[in-house]
Formats: sequence, C-alpha cells, structure tokens
Amino acid sequence: MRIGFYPGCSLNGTSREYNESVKALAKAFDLDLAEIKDWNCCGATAAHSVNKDLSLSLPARILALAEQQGFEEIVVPCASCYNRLSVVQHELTHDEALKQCVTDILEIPYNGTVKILNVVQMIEKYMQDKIEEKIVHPFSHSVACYYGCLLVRPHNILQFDRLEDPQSMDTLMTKIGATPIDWAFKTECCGAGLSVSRTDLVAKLSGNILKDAADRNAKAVIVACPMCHSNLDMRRPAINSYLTKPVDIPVLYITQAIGLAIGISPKELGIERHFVTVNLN
Amino acid sequence: MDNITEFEPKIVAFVCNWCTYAGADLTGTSRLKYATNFKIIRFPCTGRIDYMLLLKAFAEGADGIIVSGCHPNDCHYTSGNFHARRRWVVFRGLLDFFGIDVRRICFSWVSAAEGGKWADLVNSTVAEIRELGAYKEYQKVAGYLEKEECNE
Amino acid sequence: MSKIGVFICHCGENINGTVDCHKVAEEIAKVEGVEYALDYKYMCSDPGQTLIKQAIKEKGLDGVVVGSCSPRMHEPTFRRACAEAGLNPYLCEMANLREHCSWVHEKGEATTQKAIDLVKSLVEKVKRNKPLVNIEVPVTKKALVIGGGIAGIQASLDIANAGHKVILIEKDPSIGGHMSQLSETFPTLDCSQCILTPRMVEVAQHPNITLYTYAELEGLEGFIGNFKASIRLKAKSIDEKLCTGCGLCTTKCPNKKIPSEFNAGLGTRTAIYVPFPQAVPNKPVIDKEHCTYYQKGKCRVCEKFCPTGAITFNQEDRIITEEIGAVVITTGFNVLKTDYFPEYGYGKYKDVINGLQFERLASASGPTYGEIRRPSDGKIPQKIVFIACAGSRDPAKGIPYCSKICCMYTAKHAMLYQHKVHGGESYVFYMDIRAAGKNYDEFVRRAIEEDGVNYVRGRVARVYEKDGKLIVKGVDTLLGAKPVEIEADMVVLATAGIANKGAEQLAQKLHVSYDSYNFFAEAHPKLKPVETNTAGIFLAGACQSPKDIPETVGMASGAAVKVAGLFSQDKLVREPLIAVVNRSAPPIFSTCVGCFMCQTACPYQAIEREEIKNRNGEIIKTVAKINPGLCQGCGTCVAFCRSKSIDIQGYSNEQVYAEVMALLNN
Amino acid sequence: MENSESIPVRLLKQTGVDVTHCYQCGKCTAGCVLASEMDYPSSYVMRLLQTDDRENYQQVLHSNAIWLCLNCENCIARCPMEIDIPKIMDYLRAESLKAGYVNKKAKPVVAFHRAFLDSIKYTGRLYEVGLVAGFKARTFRITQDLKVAPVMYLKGKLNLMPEMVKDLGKIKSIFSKTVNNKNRENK
Repeated sequence: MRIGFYPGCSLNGTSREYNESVKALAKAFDLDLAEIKDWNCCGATAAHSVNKDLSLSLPARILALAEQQGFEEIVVPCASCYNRLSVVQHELTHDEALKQCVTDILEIPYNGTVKILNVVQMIEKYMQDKIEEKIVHPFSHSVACYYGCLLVRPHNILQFDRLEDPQSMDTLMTKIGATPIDWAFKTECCGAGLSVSRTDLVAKLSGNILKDAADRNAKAVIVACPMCHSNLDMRRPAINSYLTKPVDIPVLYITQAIGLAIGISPKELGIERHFVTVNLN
Repeated sequence: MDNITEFEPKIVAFVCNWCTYAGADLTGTSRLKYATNFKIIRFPCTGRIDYMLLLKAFAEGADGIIVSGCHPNDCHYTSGNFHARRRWVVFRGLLDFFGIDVRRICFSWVSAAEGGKWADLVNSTVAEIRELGAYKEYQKVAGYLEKEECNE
Repeated sequence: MSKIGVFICHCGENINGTVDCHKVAEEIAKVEGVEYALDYKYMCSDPGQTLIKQAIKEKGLDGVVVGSCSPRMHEPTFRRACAEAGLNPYLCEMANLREHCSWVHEKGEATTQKAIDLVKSLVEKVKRNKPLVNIEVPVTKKALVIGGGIAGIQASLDIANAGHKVILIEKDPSIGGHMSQLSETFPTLDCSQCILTPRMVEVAQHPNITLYTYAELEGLEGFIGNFKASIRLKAKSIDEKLCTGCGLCTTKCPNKKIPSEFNAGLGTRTAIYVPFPQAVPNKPVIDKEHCTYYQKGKCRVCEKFCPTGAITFNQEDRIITEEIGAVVITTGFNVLKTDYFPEYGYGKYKDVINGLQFERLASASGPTYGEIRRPSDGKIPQKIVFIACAGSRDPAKGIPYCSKICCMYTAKHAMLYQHKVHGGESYVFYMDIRAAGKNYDEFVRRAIEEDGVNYVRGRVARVYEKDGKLIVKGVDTLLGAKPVEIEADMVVLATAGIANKGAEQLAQKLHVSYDSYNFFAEAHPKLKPVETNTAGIFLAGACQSPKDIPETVGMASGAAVKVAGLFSQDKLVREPLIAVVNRSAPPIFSTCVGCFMCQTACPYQAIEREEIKNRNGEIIKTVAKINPGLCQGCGTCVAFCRSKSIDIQGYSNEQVYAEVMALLNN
Repeated sequence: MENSESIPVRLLKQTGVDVTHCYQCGKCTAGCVLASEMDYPSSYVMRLLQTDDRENYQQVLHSNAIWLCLNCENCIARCPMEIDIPKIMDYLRAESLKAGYVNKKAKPVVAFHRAFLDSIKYTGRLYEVGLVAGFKARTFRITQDLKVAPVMYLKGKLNLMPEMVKDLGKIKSIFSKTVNNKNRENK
C-alpha cells in the first residue's frame, strides 16, 4: 500500500543515511513510501521557541499537503518532526478556534485526519513479523537502545510505548539477534537543538549518555532520531574531550541495524557516512 | 394603592430544617436585620419541596420565592439537595411557559453557619423583587393549577 | 371544628420588645378554630408550661401552637408538656417569633403583623396535624465486626466488655491485620506485636466474641437492630477440633517457595501455613491456589505427617447466616506496591521497597530477624534513601490526598535504621513534614537532631541502578532548587495508603456510601465520624481514610460505644416523621401505580415492593411500601411521587399547602 | 502587561497552564538534565511566576534558563500536577524576545533559532550551510565547527545548494502572518 513519507530537513542533509536506510528497509519489505510533494520544514524547536502560531502553521501545512495528496498514513522518521506533527495535530483537534485561525494562515483546508507513524511504529506495523525469516547475519551484539525525548513524550499525546524505560526498540532488537542492555539513559535528552549554539552542553549531556552505555558494555547505541544521532555521532570529538575516558562506541539508526541483519549492504544503508566508524563483529 | 409608598412584595422562603432554617436562626441570634415582608416555611429537606408548592405560592399571591438548603454534599439526608437541584433545573424551563419571570425564584445554598449570608440573600432578593414589581399574572397559574388538581 | 390553643411567649423582652405580643394573641383569638389564645412572659418556664397543660385539660384543646423561639430550641419541651396533659405531642407546633421575627426586624406594625401571619399559618397547619405514635423497632443485641485488624479487635473487645455478643470475621487465616506486621510504633518506639498480641489472645478467649477467621461477608439485609448477615467460611482444609497447632505439617510441606503475605513478599511460606508465629488462631490453613495436591492431584504430605489426622482435603466453603443488630466495618487499608512507580523502576529493582516491607526488615519476627539487609544480596545498606509522598498528593497518579501516616513512619524508619546500622547514612526526601499529634513533631525533630537523619525538601525524579548502587536523582528546593544526586544502597518508598481491595463491593453489599477512592464515607465529616448514612452500620479505622494506630483505636472505641448505646435499649424509639404510602379500601388498595420512582430517589433503600394479593393469593398489584426502620423522613420520595401516593407525616402535602395559603392570605 | 490581571491569570489565559497548581515539590528540577546549568531551575521559575511580582517576572524573562530549556518534556512527564512547563517556557521565550529582555548568555541560542527560521523563511526547508553561516554571522563564531564541516561534506552530509520549496510564496505568507505580524498576540 502507498504510504506518505515526510523525510524532514535533516534527512536530506546531515542525516541522509537515515533517509537511505529507511528507504532501503522499505524496499526490502516492499513498502511503498511516497514523499509528500513540496513539503516544508516543521519548524522544530526554533519555531515554538519563538512564535506559537508559526510552530503550529508549519507542521499544519505538511499535514494539509498530505491530506491533499491523498495519504491516510504518513511515516515520519525524524523524532523531532514526528513529535511536532503529532503535537500540532493533537492541539488543533482539541481547539476548534485554533484550528480555524491556522487554516486561515495556511489558506488550504486542514482536517487533521492523517495518521502519523514514527519509524518504530512503521516497523512494528509493516515489518516486524517478517523480520525473523529475512535475517541473514544476526545482529548478535549487546546494544543500548536510545529513545531520546521526542519519541515517547508527551505521553498523553503520542501514546507510544511506556514513559519510563520504554521497550519497543528493545523488542525489535531482540528480533534481529541483539541483546538490548538495561540502562539508565534511554529517555534522557541528548541536548537536541543546542547542538550548534551550546555545543559544550551537548557534549556533556550526550557524553553522560554514551558513558553509561559504554560502562554497561554496549557495543552499539541504537537510535531513531537524527538529532540524537548527530549529537552522539558528529559531536564525538567534543564529547570525548568532555569525557575523561573517550568512548568509540558507534551509533546506528534502528533501520541500519535491521538492514544489516537482513543483509542490506552497509553502503546502501549509508553506514560509512557516520563520523564514528562502525566496525562491529 | 398610592405610588408614594414603596411596593412591598410578598416573599416566601422554602428552606430545609438542617441547614438554612438553622442558618436563619443564626441570623436572628446575631441580630442581623432584614425586611419584614418575608416569611419562612420549614421542610425536612429541600428534596421534599415539590415545585407544585412554588406554583401554589404564586397562585396565592407571592411575588417572589427563595428555595434554600444545605450546600452540595452537606445534605443531612446525603442527596436530597441534589434531587432538589436537578428538579430546579427542569422547573426553570417551565417557568417561562407559565409566564413567571425566572428571577422571581432564587435558588440558593445557605448552611447553618451562614447567618450573614442569609440576611444578604433575603435583602438582595427583596430588592430584586421590588425591581420586578408585583406578580400580577398569577391568576393564569392559578387556573393552570386548578386544572392540574382535577387531573389528579 | 377544631379547638386550637395558641400561646404567645414574650421571651422577656426578646420578642415583646419589637412585637406587640398581646395584640398577636388578640388577633389570633379571632381566627376560626382557635379556641383559646393568650400571651405570657416565659412560656418555656414551669408556670408557662402549666398554663398550656391546664388549657389543654380545661378547654379540651385538640391542637396547640406556641409562638416563641425557634422550634430547634424548645419543640421537645412543649411537645412533652402537651403529652403530659394527654394531648398527642405531634399535635403541637411552634411559630418562630424570635429568631425569624422579633430579632431580625425593627419594632413596628409590620413586625407584629408578620408575627400574626406566622402564627396563623401554623394554626392552619395544626388543624391538619394527625396524632402520631413513635416508631418502635426491636433490637438484636449482637454485633458483627468485619475485619480483624487493630480496629476490629478494639471494637469487638469494647462491645463484648459492655456485655454484648460479637461476631468478628477476618478474611485472612489470622487476626492482627497490618499492625501485626509492624516493627516498632511511633512516637514511642514500643514493639507493635508486644502490645497487640495480648489483645489478639483476649479476643480469642472472650466468652462474648465468636471469631471466624478465613471468612468473608456474603451479604447483608434488614435494617438497624434487625440485620441478617450471611457469612462465607472458606474451607481451611483442616479439622480445627482435631488440629493441635503442632505445626509439623508446615515444616513438611514440600511447597516452600510461596511469597509470604505477612512478610510483604520478602519471605516465603508453605502451602499449608500459619501466617506468623503469634497467629490467632494458631492453626494452619491450606492455600488451595498453591497446594500441589489441589493443583496437581497428588502430594498429601501434610496428611501423612499430621499426628491427629486433622487434614481434611474434602472440606467445602460453608455459608452461615447470623441475626445481628449492628455492624462495625473495620476492613482497613492497603499500600501501593513499588511496581506502581515507573520513575522508580516499575518495581524491577529488588532494593527499592515500600514502607511495609521495611517494617518487616526491621521487625524481629521478619525475614532478617530485625537486621536491615538488602533483599537483593543481603548486604547491610550503608546509605539509604527514604522517599515520602510516593504516590500520595500526586493527582497525576490519581491520588491527590495525603496518606497521613507516611511522615511519621518514615521518620521512624530512618530512626530505626540509624539505631540498627551504626555509621549508616540516611536521607529523607519530603515535601512537607506533617507531624500533627501528641509527641509527633518532637519525634521527627529527634530523628533529625539526635539520630542525624538528613531531611531534604524535594521530590525524587527518578531512581536507577548502576554498579550495584541505586542512583537517586532528587532536589533540594530549600537551596534554590539545587539538584541532588545520591548513590544509595537501598531506597524505601513511603507509598500511598489506598482503600483495601474489595472495599467497593463490600460497601455495595452493606449499602453504605464510599468516596471516589473507595474509602467508606462517614455520615457527617465532623459530628458523625463513626456512623455511616445507613442507620446501625458504623465505621472504624483506616477503611474510612488512612490513619495511625491511636486514631484507629479511638475511632474503634467510639464505634463500639455507638453500638453499646444502640444495644442499651430493648426497642428503638424514633420520631414518626416518616413517609407513608397511602392505602385505601379495595378495589383500589392504594393510588400507588408501582412506578418505583421513589425507590430511585430514596437514599436509604427504605422503599420496598409490596404485592397486594386477593383471597386466592393472586397478585393484584405491586405497590411501594416504606420500611419504617430505614426511612429517615427526608421526603424526597414525596416530591418524586407522580401519583401523589406517598406523603410524609408531619409535613404532609395537606399541611404544607395549608401553611403556604395561610401565610399569603392575610 | 498594562492590564490589571495577575501574572498567573494571564499565563493561564495565554497558555492554558495554571502555575498556581505548582506546590514546589521540585520533581521537575530533579529530573531536568540541564537544571544544574540554569540560573533558575524549572521549579524555581514556577515559584517566581506564582509570586505575581513584576520584578520576579522580569527576572524570569531575563533568565538564561528559559533559553536552555530543551523542551525534552521530562518535567511534565513526571510532574504530579501535570503542569505543562515546556509550554510555559515557549511562552516566556516569546515574551522575552518581544520585551527585548533576552539574557546575554542566551544570545547564541536565539541567534541559532533566528538563523534557523530565516533559512526556512527563504527556502522553505532547513539549509544547513546557510543556517551555520547565518548563525556564525550573528555570533561572530567564525571558527566554530571548522573541523566538522569538511568531514560532513566528504561524508556527503552537506548540500552546498539549498533545497527549495516550490510554493515559497505560501511559506513567506505564513511567516508574514505569524512571526512578522506585530498586531497578533500569541495565543
């Protein structure tokens, strides 16, 4: 079936390997992902840090476009975009006045009928029961599943997994032969939007996360969010200068981990785009 | 009746024995003053107050009515006041149909400790009813009641 | 043609000061049906009452109206006076000329006129009053106490010592309840079991108390003084007459790995077991869910070893019924388990325990014989963190109320820890310290000042395990919200007190109301704390809301006194101001059409269905019938009745309509 | 702030969040990853807002904390009173900008947000090179990330040319109706 695909900005830039791996996975499970035409940025943290209406309008336009282009369901791999879109959809459904004023701004009809899936939900819905049979190289490593903030919170809106110590990614990892570790930083923030403006803080927060994962000898950190990835991966030099004892633990997207397990080539999954080289096994 | 002297409305209060009646007693013991054209009838509970009584009162020439009992959850009989409140909500709707101005009936909660509140309530009601003037249409209601009675 | 006597009281100057009492009397004398009217300085005084009595006798009055103070003040006085003069007391009414007239108005014509109107309207009412006789209901002088915790024990003993029979039922195999699980008690630190077990024994031996353990209430019907309770005696699978309580079976039972309820899951027990050494009765029961024989059909080891052959596998549950006059509910409370707290690890960390579990660790009869040891590895924790308000005052978790006892027992726990683990470090994260009670605050101060417990004002956001330590992330809000991180060996959650499981169902069986947290509701928050809104059913202890031992015991004794008071009469006498469904000659029998709207309105389940049969026993119609024992006379049913078939004595439609009309037509 | 209504009431009307619900348990601060970096941690901010004191309110608008808040929502996830602190933070940031109270330490953060939004405004999508350039221009941090950028380019993570949304007019109009709209109060 044809499902809408909203890559979001980072998946076309800094995190294109995420984009590639999602598409590769979709292909392998013959899932037809069609990019939403003429999509715009969701505004991310910047928008709602500065202006409420803007932070509502930008995501609303994306959802409106999706409706226009006849999608019932859209996949949003970027946790931040997923969060923004879901929150906006929720707010507009629960506030008619707000909905009206936003549609006025958009000048295109918005009903808020599109179902929004994050990557984990996509895998759970369309792939998980087929994963086992496809496995060629079991991903037999101990992994730390890092959910970050935006995938699970706010819980009352997203209703995804449980709030503390979520399990969905761990379950998927066990399916591909990995052993997820029980650790403490599953949902602690990595520093997100401060990546550029306050690299020092990001180094600290991401550092604590990686340290705990390493201390519990995880061989890889599994993520489902480009921001988490770029902070944990790209910011590694800064992180290691913050940490007394540097860590070289690679950070993979859940789509990459599964991709590798079912035999998609590292190239196709954009593994080599990582800053921290991935040499597992 | 000459129009120099102010119109003195007749007002009846239907109150429950446990909260408002006692509250009105407290008004007395604290010597707070209110208008004389105002009389209290005692009931075990506001739940007992059949709204036909209110219509009867209007029929008998009352210009205004107060119904008051225990605050929600304080009812001596646990839920009588809730029944009264629900009945009131239904009854309001009918008042228009009877040609009675809703403002002529004041529905309130006054506890045994609220002597002051009772005095204020009475005075404000008296003032309000003075504004509204005498209730003339009661013959209609009386007529309606007669019919009601023979239906029974 | 009625003969009403009207008596206007001056109340000194209280009434006469603003009302012309003499004029009132004069005016009233003119009213049709008024035989006699006079005014007098003090009607309530002996001479005053004598005036009334004489008038009744000499003039042969058939109704009396006293115009004086509020009926809430002297109605009983004047009604008694009438009765003494041979007039039915319910033919006497009072007009409130003081609180509702003389005191609230200035002196003048209008005030006097109002007084006249008030008296008139009551004259009209009295003309329609009917002589009424007080209601008498018999009393079965035997009480049912539900729940054998300290509340139930205290209530049972007090009632029994007052010379009345008591049936005490307890759902568990032994009485004792939560108190038997406690180590020491605040604020005195005396050993809980030492003060409780003698009481337990007393209960077992008291000639007036029948104790049924492993028993639950099936149902209750009837009304105050006349209840019928059916009680389920769960099969214990042993013959208590033969069993000597030697305990051999419990040592031989192969199934030893069952988590012990008494030790709050920290210890284990066997399938045939006595909950704890001092249990009353000290005889085992077989827990069918865990017994290998009941589950798999073979084993019978206990039977093999029992020297008296007391094991009886074929035993069935029995249902008995008891006639009782009053009920005391003492079913107690429960505490949240640690798995209720996601942020503290969903209960997956062995060393994060709740307060009750800490009690067991600190108790000499506990799994560690009173030594504070970590459940995970048995090590003695060098650093321990207590988290107050775990669940309490937390609307997000659905528990907005304060559990009341946590502040005190947490202080006690920290103190006990400091006493038992020398050089140990203890932290208490709290929001407020609520230590209202005799020697309570002193107790908390002692924990802080003498035992060096570190109190930190702030809540803990999360607890996680790292390298065998529990990392506690808290905050000190008194230092400008400074984050605090503690590497603890053990964490104790003062988890919220909640209603006991099954409380809701029990309340419905008993027809008593309960709040949104399933705690039983008292009849009045201030003046009727141990009564329920169902006459004859009383409350005590934590089943009404979490409370400590002294409060519980006090409440239990209070409830016991209520029961004893009830049992002190052979018959219950109540004012007859209750509802009645009219009855008339065949073929109508009653104007009641049997819609039973009244039943939905009645807060007391006082309205029953009565089938009217003809000679051949065929049902002609079903009509409502008021149970005079249950009806409290609120009259809600009267207003509800569509066919005006219910009326309430003392406030009948006829009476109040007359009152209204008289009041308005002057 | 000309109207007489109290600060808590205004916050309630503007954001739907009632700061008076906060009973200062501090659980939000205890769980906040950046609390130790903030001049006023979240629970402290809540207290300052509760006081309905203009000075305290301005202190908050001046604070660094509101710009450090990552909106990771740890706080609301655990708040016993379910107070939406992130929402309040969003509002405070907007107010701080409007009033020109932005804390000096927070300038880079604001600069980043601005650069970010500009990038969207002119291309409809985030153009990272443009973003970083814009950010550096605003903060004069010319040398920052000099090491990272080339590697990113090599790893094919940087587009030298921005992607464009075709219907740019629409994006521009959205901006003109929101951020650049002076007469619209944030609701």
